[in-house]
Amino acid sequence: ADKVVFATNWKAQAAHGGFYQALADGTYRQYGLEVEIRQGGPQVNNRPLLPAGKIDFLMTGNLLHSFDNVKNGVPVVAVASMFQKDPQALMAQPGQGYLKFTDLTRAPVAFIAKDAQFSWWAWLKADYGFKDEQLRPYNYNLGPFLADKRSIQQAYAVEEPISVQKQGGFKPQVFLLADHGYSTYSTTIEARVDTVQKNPELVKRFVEASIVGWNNYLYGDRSKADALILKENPEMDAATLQQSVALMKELGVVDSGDSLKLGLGAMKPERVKDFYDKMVRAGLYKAGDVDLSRVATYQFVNQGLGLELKRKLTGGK
Amino acid sequence: MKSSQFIELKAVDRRYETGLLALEGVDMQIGQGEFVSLLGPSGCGKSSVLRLMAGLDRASAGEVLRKGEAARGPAGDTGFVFQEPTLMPWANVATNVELPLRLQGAPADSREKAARAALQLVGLGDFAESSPRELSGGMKMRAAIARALVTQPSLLLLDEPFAALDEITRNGLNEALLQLWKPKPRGAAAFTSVFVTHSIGEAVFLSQRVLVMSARPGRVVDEVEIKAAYPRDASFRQSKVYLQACARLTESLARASEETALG
Amino acid sequence: MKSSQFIELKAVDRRYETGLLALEGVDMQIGQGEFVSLLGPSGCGKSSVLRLMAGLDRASAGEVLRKGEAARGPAGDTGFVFQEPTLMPWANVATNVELPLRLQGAPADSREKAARAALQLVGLGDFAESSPRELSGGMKMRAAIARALVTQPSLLLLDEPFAALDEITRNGLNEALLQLWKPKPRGAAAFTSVFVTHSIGEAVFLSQRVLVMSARPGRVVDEVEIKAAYPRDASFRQSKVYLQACARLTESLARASEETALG
Amino acid sequence: MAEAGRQQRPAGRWLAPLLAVSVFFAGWEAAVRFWDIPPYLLPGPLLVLQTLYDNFGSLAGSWWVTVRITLTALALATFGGVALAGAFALSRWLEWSLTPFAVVLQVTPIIAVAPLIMILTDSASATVLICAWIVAFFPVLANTLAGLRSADAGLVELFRLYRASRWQTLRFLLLPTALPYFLSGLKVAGGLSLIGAVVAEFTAGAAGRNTGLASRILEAAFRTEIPKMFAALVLVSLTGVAIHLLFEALSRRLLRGWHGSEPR
Amino acid sequence: MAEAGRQQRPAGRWLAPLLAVSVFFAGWEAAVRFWDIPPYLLPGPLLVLQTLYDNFGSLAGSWWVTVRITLTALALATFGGVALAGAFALSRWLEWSLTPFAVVLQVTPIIAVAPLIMILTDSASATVLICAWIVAFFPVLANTLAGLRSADAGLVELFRLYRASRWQTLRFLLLPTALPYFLSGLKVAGGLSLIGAVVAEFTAGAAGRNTGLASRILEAAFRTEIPKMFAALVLVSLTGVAIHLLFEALSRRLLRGWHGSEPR
Ligand SMILES: Nc1ncnc2c1ncn2[C@@H]1O[C@H](COP(=O)(O)OP(=O)(O)OP(=O)(O)O)[C@@H](O)[C@H]1O
Ligand SMILES: Nc1ncnc2c1ncn2[C@@H]1O[C@H](COP(=O)(O)OP(=O)(O)OP(=O)(O)O)[C@@H](O)[C@H]1O
Ligand SMILES: [Mg+2]
Ligand SMILES: [Mg+2]
Repeated sequence: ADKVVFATNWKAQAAHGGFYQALADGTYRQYGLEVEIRQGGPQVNNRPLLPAGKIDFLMTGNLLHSFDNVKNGVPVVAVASMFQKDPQALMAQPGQGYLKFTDLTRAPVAFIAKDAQFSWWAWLKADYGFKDEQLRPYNYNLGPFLADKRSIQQAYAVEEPISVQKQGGFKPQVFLLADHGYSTYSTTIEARVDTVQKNPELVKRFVEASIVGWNNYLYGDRSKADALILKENPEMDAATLQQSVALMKELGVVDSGDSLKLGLGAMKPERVKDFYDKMVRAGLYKAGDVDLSRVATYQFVNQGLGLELKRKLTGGK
Repeated sequence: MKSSQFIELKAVDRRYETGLLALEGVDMQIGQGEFVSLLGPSGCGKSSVLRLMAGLDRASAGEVLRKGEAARGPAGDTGFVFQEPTLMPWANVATNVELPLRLQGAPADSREKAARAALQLVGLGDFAESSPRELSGGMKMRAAIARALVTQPSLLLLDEPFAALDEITRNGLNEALLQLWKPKPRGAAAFTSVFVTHSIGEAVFLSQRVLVMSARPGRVVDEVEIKAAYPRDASFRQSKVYLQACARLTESLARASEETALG
Repeated sequence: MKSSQFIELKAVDRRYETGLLALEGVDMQIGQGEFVSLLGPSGCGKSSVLRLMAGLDRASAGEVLRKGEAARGPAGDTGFVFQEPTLMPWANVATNVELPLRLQGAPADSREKAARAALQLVGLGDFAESSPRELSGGMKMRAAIARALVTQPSLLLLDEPFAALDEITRNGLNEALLQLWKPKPRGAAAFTSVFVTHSIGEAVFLSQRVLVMSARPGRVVDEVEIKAAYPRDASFRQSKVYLQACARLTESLARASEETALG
Repeated sequence: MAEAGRQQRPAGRWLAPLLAVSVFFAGWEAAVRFWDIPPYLLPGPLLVLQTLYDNFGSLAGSWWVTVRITLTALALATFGGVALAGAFALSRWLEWSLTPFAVVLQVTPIIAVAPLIMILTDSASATVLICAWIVAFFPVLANTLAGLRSADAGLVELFRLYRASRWQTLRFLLLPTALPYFLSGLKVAGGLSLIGAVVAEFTAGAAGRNTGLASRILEAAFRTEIPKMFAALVLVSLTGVAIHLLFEALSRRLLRGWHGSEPR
Repeated sequence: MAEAGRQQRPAGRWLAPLLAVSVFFAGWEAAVRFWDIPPYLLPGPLLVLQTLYDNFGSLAGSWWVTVRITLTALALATFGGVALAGAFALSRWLEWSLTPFAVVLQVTPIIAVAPLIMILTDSASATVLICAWIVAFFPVLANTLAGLRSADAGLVELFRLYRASRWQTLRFLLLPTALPYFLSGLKVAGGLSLIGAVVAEFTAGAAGRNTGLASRILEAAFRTEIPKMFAALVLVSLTGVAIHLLFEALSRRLLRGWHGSEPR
């Protein structure tokens, strides 16, 4: 079996479920891969490890990183997108008069993490009129948000709202950025260009096994994957995993739009271009900064893989 | 009677934390205005006695009385020339000498004047601005003497102040010290003085009374009164009183030293 | 002729960084095995001379020769009793005394034996395990003397080693020192010795030659040869040679001191 | 002060901090109850202790990981700092040449260089250790160096007189002289290596099983289990206090009897 | 060592570090070229300098923000550390009571307490400042305290003899004694307050206009503009070296002539 190291961008959680599924139920092994999953974390930066050759595949939050890679000549390319919608969201406490997404621009305080300040916050400012004055740093601690009823906060739609409900005892309003034009792909798999060119068959096996894993995780028996996640991340608990998966399904994070026809992992160049244009408008890039043809390769996805399996698991629904 | 004694040690023991018994049953009485010298072999406890008198140390047994009352810590009007110069290395000589006045809250100009006078007295007038490390051994000691004199204390404790000085300087300072102690030949003494020295001649020349201490543990083993009027000058060193006292002290010191055998 | 001189100072000046001229045109010749004493007023540059001889300091002008060759740093076989005891506070007395042997790489047991003997000699046999801060002033100085003797150096520089000691102890150590210097009455000297002291009597009792230095800037202003055989004992202090030398030295010291006026 | 130190007051030595800490905790608990502060903002000390007790099993494992990194980093920092200071004391040229690098190491934000170290060492635990070491070693170096330079001028002359080799001078004179400085640097480094171990784990986080307290703090914070976060913080604090007490005791033992700072 | 220090060698004092740093940079550049290391992994120093030059305008603004926080935090840490050490020296009870809190402050990961401070102060810049202060103050405290306790026993007796008040003893005896210790602590604190300013901005700094170097480093790292990240790091390092040189000079000036560590 080929030894492969795959790094995520966060501690093990339901949003990585498909990968752990493929590891736990032996799918990767069936594809001749011996996979090690390396967790990330709030201050852990696994990104340089990919071009350095220390890892083979990297899970990436959104396309901005891929744009930056191309812009800075880092020979890395996106090969699949496991999420059709980025779960990035803003959340607010209920009953504060935030009815529409645009109402959030009136919030006095917005808790936003550093990386977001460098990325989609600029887009929110450009397209919706949010202001820097609202900014407060978010260090993945909900206390300040819970303490300030009028504040809003960034949220990973399948994580923080669950915690808020547990801690604050209320269900927060969640506004998914993807529903308001933030059209990036998410939870993409990146590989080195070099690997794609010299060993496309390895990439193909990893992508396909991951797609199988995600189908099984969403629609099949998750128990082994959940057990592995709980083991890797002792702070996680079964109830949260349960709720996260429900949210992923409800919001269509993984499986919606293109993936319904093309299978999980689907990516379309048009959507990549659309997102890039928005980011240019937000001032993050200049037109022509990035050669979009090198951002992603579509050869490993969009082939309907996994649709059959999904049908089998869901009983043809 | 009681009140005429300035300092009294009554059956004083001093046992150090190491277990060493430095003083055992020491009795001493120093009258107001008296000039008393202490002689004794090296390590017999002379410095220990001075520290008790200054209130810097406590007796393990017995009593130390100052003006009839139990001494509890330093009294504040004591000048003390320690056996080592003990100067502040970061300050120049003048600042070092001024220190006691500064601690007593004296204004800057009077401090300065007093310090200059004291330095002049010990022959360091030109070195007021020098740092202590630029002084020779004897000059450091003289700076310490100037510091002890600068406050015009009512009790002056001197622990071998002149040991590092040549005989000429030493004699000069002896006379200067007596001059300060008894400015007018028949007048009252300006302060009480307890003087530790290793020079028998110096002890006799300066004091009204000389006490001899025995080797460890220290006890007072002899007491010689020097019956001669002040001012005493160089000719006193030829007098019979002087020579007799010296002879007697040499002898009792020899007896007191017997225990400290030398290889 | 040249080779018979152990140490020579030729027209040596020493000007300190402060601009003070401590020594000016000093000429000295110390023969192999000689015992020479240095007298002079406080601050005249005696310690400075010893430091030059030890190779610890450099002349600003003139030459310092050791065995006919220009001295470049310490020679390694010199014992030096500094004016201050200079003991390592973190080590006990025995370790302090052993230090020179340790630095010369002597094995532990011979170090220990030599240190014990040296401590016995200065009367500190019982204090080998004590920490320096538990010693009296005189005892510290004696520990420093033991340390200087422990290597059996070929040159011994002594900067007022006995100033802090009572006369009995001092006389005892004087005799012990002479005994070490000339073990056999008619034999060769075991080492060359330069001795700084403020006691004229001590200088005369110990030395073959006494040099007198003038006040700042230091120069050699008198030289007295003491023509008396060794061993000298207490009776020598009554001899005519002794008394005459003392008288002459007292006089030249007084002249040398004139410049250091005392208030 | 020496005056106060002349008599030992072991009662106050323990009573005072206990009292102060008790008062602090009581005030904290009272404040939490009085203003009804929700536990996700600031849990009361009782709740924190309860949480600590409940989670002790899982926290103890992480604690041990952090302690191991801390002690290893501290040992390396101590050794490296002293060795470098010694080398500097032996050769001024070496000191002049290497000081800039030492300073740069001290002021480099490890969050920025952690990935680089990661790439070079290829091991998360080595990265954490190196990061913690970087944080802790400078105080030892700076203090030991200052101490090595404080030797008594008279003793330096004594060593020169006997032509002590540089090594002997270092061994028998400079190092004992530097001891009080070194010990003070050690107290600083003790705390820093702990904080270094925590911060390094934040940034270079050894994933998976061997997670230290840093991961627990982050996780708890992330999941807004603030009492648990405080429980982990309490463990970190207690560890820091323990290290400090250890070095206080060491300092008292080593300096007693000869250095002004520790009267017998 | 005093021996080496007797003659000033100002040439070597500057030549040695320049040479060492040049050799280091040359080696770095050579390595980058020889192994053909891509700039997104490790840019060569020439590229970093070029980037620094190209972005100087924007980086200089951030640099100034960081420097301001650093200097303010350092001033507060110095003042706080010395004041607390002085208070401890005046009262052993105070020392015993408050030491645990000082230690806890030192070992508390600021990432964990930043949100709490944020809530209490309600101001990002105040939070950053407090965090940087927390990081920097302990070395000043620990070192000054060790220094205050090092007074010469003879001088302590002298002050007792004249019944100096505690305040006088502190002012005229203990503080001068502590100076060399304090200065060594200052060197450590100088670096730490810089790193504290950076780390505090990482965790507590808001983006927007007034961002310091930390944000630039993070942003560059996030956007894989590694040469720019290194350019910002170089600025941090240079600042650290400048602070260190400043304190070296201060130390030389204040101690020259009386303390063993700085021969005249
Ligand atoms: N702090 C101390 N701890 C333990 N023992 C001490 C201490 N100070 C002095 N001693 C011991 O007490 C004895 C008397 O010491 P002291 O200094 O009083 O002698 P001294 O008469 O002044 O001697 P010297 O003439 O040599 O100065 C000595 O044996 C000394 O070792
Ligand atoms: N390091 C120094 N820097 C500046 N001046 C110094 C230094 N050392 C000594 N001096 C000066 O040089 C002169 C001679 O000093 P030295 O110590 O040689 O005198 P000394 O003859 O030994 O005196 P004493 O008998 O008092 O010990 C003095 O005036 C002293 O102030
Ligand atoms: Mg004494
Ligand atoms: Mg001298």
